[in-house]
Formats: sequence, structure tokens, C-alpha cells
Amino acid sequence: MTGAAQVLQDDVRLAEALVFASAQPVQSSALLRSLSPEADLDAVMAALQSLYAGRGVELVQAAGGWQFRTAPDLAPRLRRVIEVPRRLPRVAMETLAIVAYHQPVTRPEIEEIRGASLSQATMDALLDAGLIMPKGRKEAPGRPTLWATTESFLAQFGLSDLRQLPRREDLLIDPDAHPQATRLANPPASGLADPPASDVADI
Amino acid sequence: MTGAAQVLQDDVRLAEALVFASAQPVQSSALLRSLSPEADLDAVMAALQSLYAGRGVELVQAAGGWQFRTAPDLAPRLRRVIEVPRRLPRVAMETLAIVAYHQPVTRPEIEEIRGASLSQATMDALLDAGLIMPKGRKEAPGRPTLWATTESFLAQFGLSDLRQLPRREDLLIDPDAHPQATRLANPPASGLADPPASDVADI
Amino acid sequence: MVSSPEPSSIADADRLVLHLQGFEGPLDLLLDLARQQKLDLATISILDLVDQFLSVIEGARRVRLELAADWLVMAAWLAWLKSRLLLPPGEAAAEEGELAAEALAGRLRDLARVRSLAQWLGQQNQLGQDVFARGMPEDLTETDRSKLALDITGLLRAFLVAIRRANATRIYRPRPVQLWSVQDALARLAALLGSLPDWSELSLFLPDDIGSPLQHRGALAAALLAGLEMARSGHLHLRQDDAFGPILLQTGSRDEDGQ
Repeated sequence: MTGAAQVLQDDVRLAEALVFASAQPVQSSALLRSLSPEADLDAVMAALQSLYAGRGVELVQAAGGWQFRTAPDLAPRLRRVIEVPRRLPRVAMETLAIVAYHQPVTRPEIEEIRGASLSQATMDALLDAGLIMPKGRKEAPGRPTLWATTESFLAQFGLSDLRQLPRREDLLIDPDAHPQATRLANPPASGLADPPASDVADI
Repeated sequence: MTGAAQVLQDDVRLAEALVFASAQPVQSSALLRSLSPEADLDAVMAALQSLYAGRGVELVQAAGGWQFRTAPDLAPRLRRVIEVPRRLPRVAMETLAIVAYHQPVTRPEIEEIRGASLSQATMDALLDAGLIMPKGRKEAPGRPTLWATTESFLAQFGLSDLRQLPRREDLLIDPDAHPQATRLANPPASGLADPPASDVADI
Repeated sequence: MVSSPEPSSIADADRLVLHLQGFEGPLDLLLDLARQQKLDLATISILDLVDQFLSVIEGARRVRLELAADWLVMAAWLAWLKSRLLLPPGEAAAEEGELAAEALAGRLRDLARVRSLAQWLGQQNQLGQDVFARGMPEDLTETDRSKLALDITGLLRAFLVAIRRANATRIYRPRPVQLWSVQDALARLAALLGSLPDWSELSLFLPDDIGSPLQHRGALAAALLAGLEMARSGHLHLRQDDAFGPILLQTGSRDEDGQ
């Protein structure tokens, strides 16, 4: 290798390392300060660019200066999609639970059961998520829409059918009103084989 | 080009882009997820490594993964441009060495080995640099915290894993008994040529 | 610096001060002394080392250098060790000294290894010092938040929260009691009074749709209060013929003598 070729190769290596390690695009002026005094910047960068031609990484010159970036044609294969599932807002979850247990149920009935009013946005969120659907109308003044859960609701909660939901009595443990439920919550030693006990465990 | 060669070249490009995009070492498992199903990772990485041989940026294995890094011989010229943090003081390096060999290890044990108490500043420096981390507590009176080295310790010192540390038996115990290890400990031809004052400065 | 084991050679107090400040504790100095002598740590003469250490400490004391406690503790321990090592072999105390000397040599070897590893680490190409990683990493990840995180326990919890809240609201909300107010009674009396021919029972003025006995008694009381108010202003007359008997009323314009 001639002396000049060696100098060029040295400068190409240094330029490569500088652009690679820099936290910002590197200006030509900054490169010139680091390269050898006799360096021809255009020749150096052209040589560097040709090293990366057709590679998975390319050298580009943008407004801010020189930088490496991964080849655009690889983008679809490089992209990693991370699923970060959203949680339903509390009100929506309560509403969904009431629909699940009281279906078919009207919106005023839901409000009555929750003891609080229900916003249209909450109903819309559940509809958009495909968790509830209208199921006829109630034969009552105003013929309000009746709401029920969907197939997708079962799928998303991993239920094969609605009967897999724990029974209301098994959930509401109130010693005075539901002596039976109390027994379920504290199954006697002999009760291991009891179906009710396994219901509780399911919760 | 044969079909197989085309697939290899595709995989090399993809691996190149994946490793290049990341500032951290990229694990083999992550690479395998993106490469073609029939990819031979060793062959792909060997091909990629040879592409970068002698360049300003090289492909190395560190902390159990793959990483592009600037070539070590460019360090002096890069340091003129890139801001470099202060090197760790000797006490911190020795403490790090003790943690590396004896991990998990408590602070009193470190002090016992060094025969000197350990300053908070030293612990802080190692923690700030992300080189050590707490790893549980020792089941002993006072339940002192146990310390271990981190992934970044491996990455910082260019180690694939802890087994790449020199074996304890291979390390210098006595300059005369282990001339090879002496070379490690005292890079300049040691001993007689050394002015004694420099020994003190080394410490 | 300690270039000779002879205490007499440590003459320069300033250099001694500088020297001791460079050490990380007494073990560090002991190791350095061994190195200065190029002693093989495997076969080191602990006795020689002890003499050298004690002479350094002696020198430090002579120049009234303040020494930290761990230095003095080590000096005392080494003096004890020396006394044991000087005993003729075979005695129990001499054996004790040999064991202690071996333990010390072991600690020195451990420290020497640590130092070697620290130096080895220092010679590696350090990331961020000697070699550099990509300065502008590209984020290839994309976050997809379209899915919902749903679990059955969350659903059941929400149901219980809703039911409990509703129950709590029902229990603690006082049931509003529908009572006929004095205002209502005043309005009704005023409206009906003109159409009354003669003395009429007060209870006839009550509305028809009053349910419970409590509400009835309340309405009667309201009507009486309204009647008293209107009697005071002369719009009607009230009278009760006997105790607990019916209360009668009449428009005020009919009979000025009413009670």
C-alpha cells in the first residue's frame, strides 16, 4: 500500500469510528479537525460510504451532519412490536361486571346497581372493545336497550361460557345475609371435595 | 449467487443492522428471533465479524451478546473528541476485583480482604458506574447486603462472562515465581529499571 | 519509600509521610514491603516482614506522625507475632505463632491476587474509555397499546366494589319521609275555606292520598298549625268542644265571636 493510500485508509477508519460513536450527527467541520491535515474529506467520506453500500447499515448525510442508520429496506424486519395492553378504567370494569352478572340489563338498572350514574363514554369504551352488545329492548316505558356480554368477552376473560363465572352467592360474603357464603369462605376440613369450595378457589 | 448464499447474506445484513442499532450488547436469542429460521448464528456472526476486521468499528462479544465497538487503536484520537469519564481510582478497581472474584460478597468481607475500611465514596463510585449491584442479604447476624458484579461490568471490560476473568491461580502472587503474571501487573519491564519512586506513585 | 529494611534508612520524615499516605491500610504496606524485597510470598519470611513493618511504624512515631488505629492494632499484633516466632520451635506458643504467620501470608497472597486482577482489569479496553459503543442507538421497538389487559379477578373485584358501594349508599342514605308541610296546609286551607258553609272538621281538609298513620298525624299537626296561623290573622275561627275531641273550623267573616 502506498503512503497516501495508507493515510486515506487511516482517515476512513477514524471517520467511521467518530460517526459511529458520536451522540449527534457529525459535521464535516468536526471531521476535518480530527482527520489528518492532508485529508480530502469528500474522498474519505465517499470511500466510507462505499464500504457500507448494500450493507445493513448505511452512511447518510443529513442537514445535521453525517450519521449511520440502519438500511430502510430492513425496517419491517427489524421492528419489534411490544404489546403493552391497556387496563380498562375502573368504572368500565364495574359496568362490565354488572352486565356480566345481571344480563340482560338496561343502563338505568346498571346505574341503580352501581349506585352511581354511568357516562356514555364508559358504555362506548365497552362497545368499542367488543365486550358488550345490545340484546333487544325491555318491555317497559321508553323501551330501554338491554345489554349483554359478547362472545369476545368470554374469550378475553378465558371463559368457555357465562356459567364459569363464580356464582354471586359465592362472591358476596356477608355473614348476616349469606350464612351459606360464610361456610364457603371457610370450608371445613372435610369440605375439600365440596364443589362450592372449588368455586371459591376459582375466584 | 446460490439461494443459500443469498439467505446467508440477508441474515448477515439483518444481524448487522440489529447489532448496529443497539448501544447495548444484543443477545443471541434476540438475533435468532429476527434471522431466517434456518440461520446458523455462528456462521452469520463469523461472516459479519470478518466484514469488519480491520475497520474503524469492530464486532465483539460482550456480556453474553454481540456489540459493535470502535477499534481500540483509535482510542487516543477518539478521546480528543469524545468526552470520557474519569477512570476509576485504584481503591475502586481493587474493590471491584474483590467483588468479581468473591461474589456475592459483603462489605465487611471486602474490608477483611483489603485489610482496610471501605469508604462510602468508593461504593458510590462503583454503584454510580453501574458495575456492582446488591444481590440479596447474607444469612448472618445483621443480614449484611451481598454485592455482585453487573452485566454492565462485563460490557465495560469487554468480557463475555465471568469465566473470562483470569483464573485465580494464574494471577501474580510473586513477581519472581510468576514472570508471566508480572508482565500483567507491571507492564514496563519491571524491577531493577524501575525507579522506586514510581512504585509508590503506582499505588 | 522503603528501599531498605533498615530503620536507619528511613531518615526523611517528609518522604515517610508521603509514603504512608499512599497506602490503603497496613496490609497494603506489608504487601508492598514484601514486593520491595522481591520476596516470594509462598516462602516469605514473615519475621523479616514484621521487622520491616515495625521499623516503619517506629519511624512514623519518631516524626510524630499520627497513625490511624488500624495501623497501631496491626503493629501490636505483629509485635505479638514476632514474640511467638522467636520462641524455640516445638513449644505450643511457637506453633501458634507459625499458624498466625501462615494466616498472614495467606492474606497477603489474597491481596496480591486482588491487586493483579485490578491491574488486569485496568488493562482491558474499557467501554467508554478506550472503545466506544454506538452513540446514537436506534429504537426499533414499537408499542402497541390496542389490546386490553383483562383478567377475571379484576372483573370480580370490580363487581364486588360496585355492589358494596351500592349497598353502602342504600344503608346510609336516610329515607326521605314524605310529610305534609305547614306550607302545604296553609295553601290547602286557604283554597278550601271559601267554599265551606259552616263549622267543619279540621281532618276533612287533609289530602286524600296520605298513607301511613305517622304521615296522617303529621298532616293533622300541620293543618292545626296552619289553622292557628290563619285564626291569628282573623281569616278563620277554630274551636274544640271537649278534650281530644274533633277540631272544628269556620271562615273568619261568619262569626266574630269564635274562639
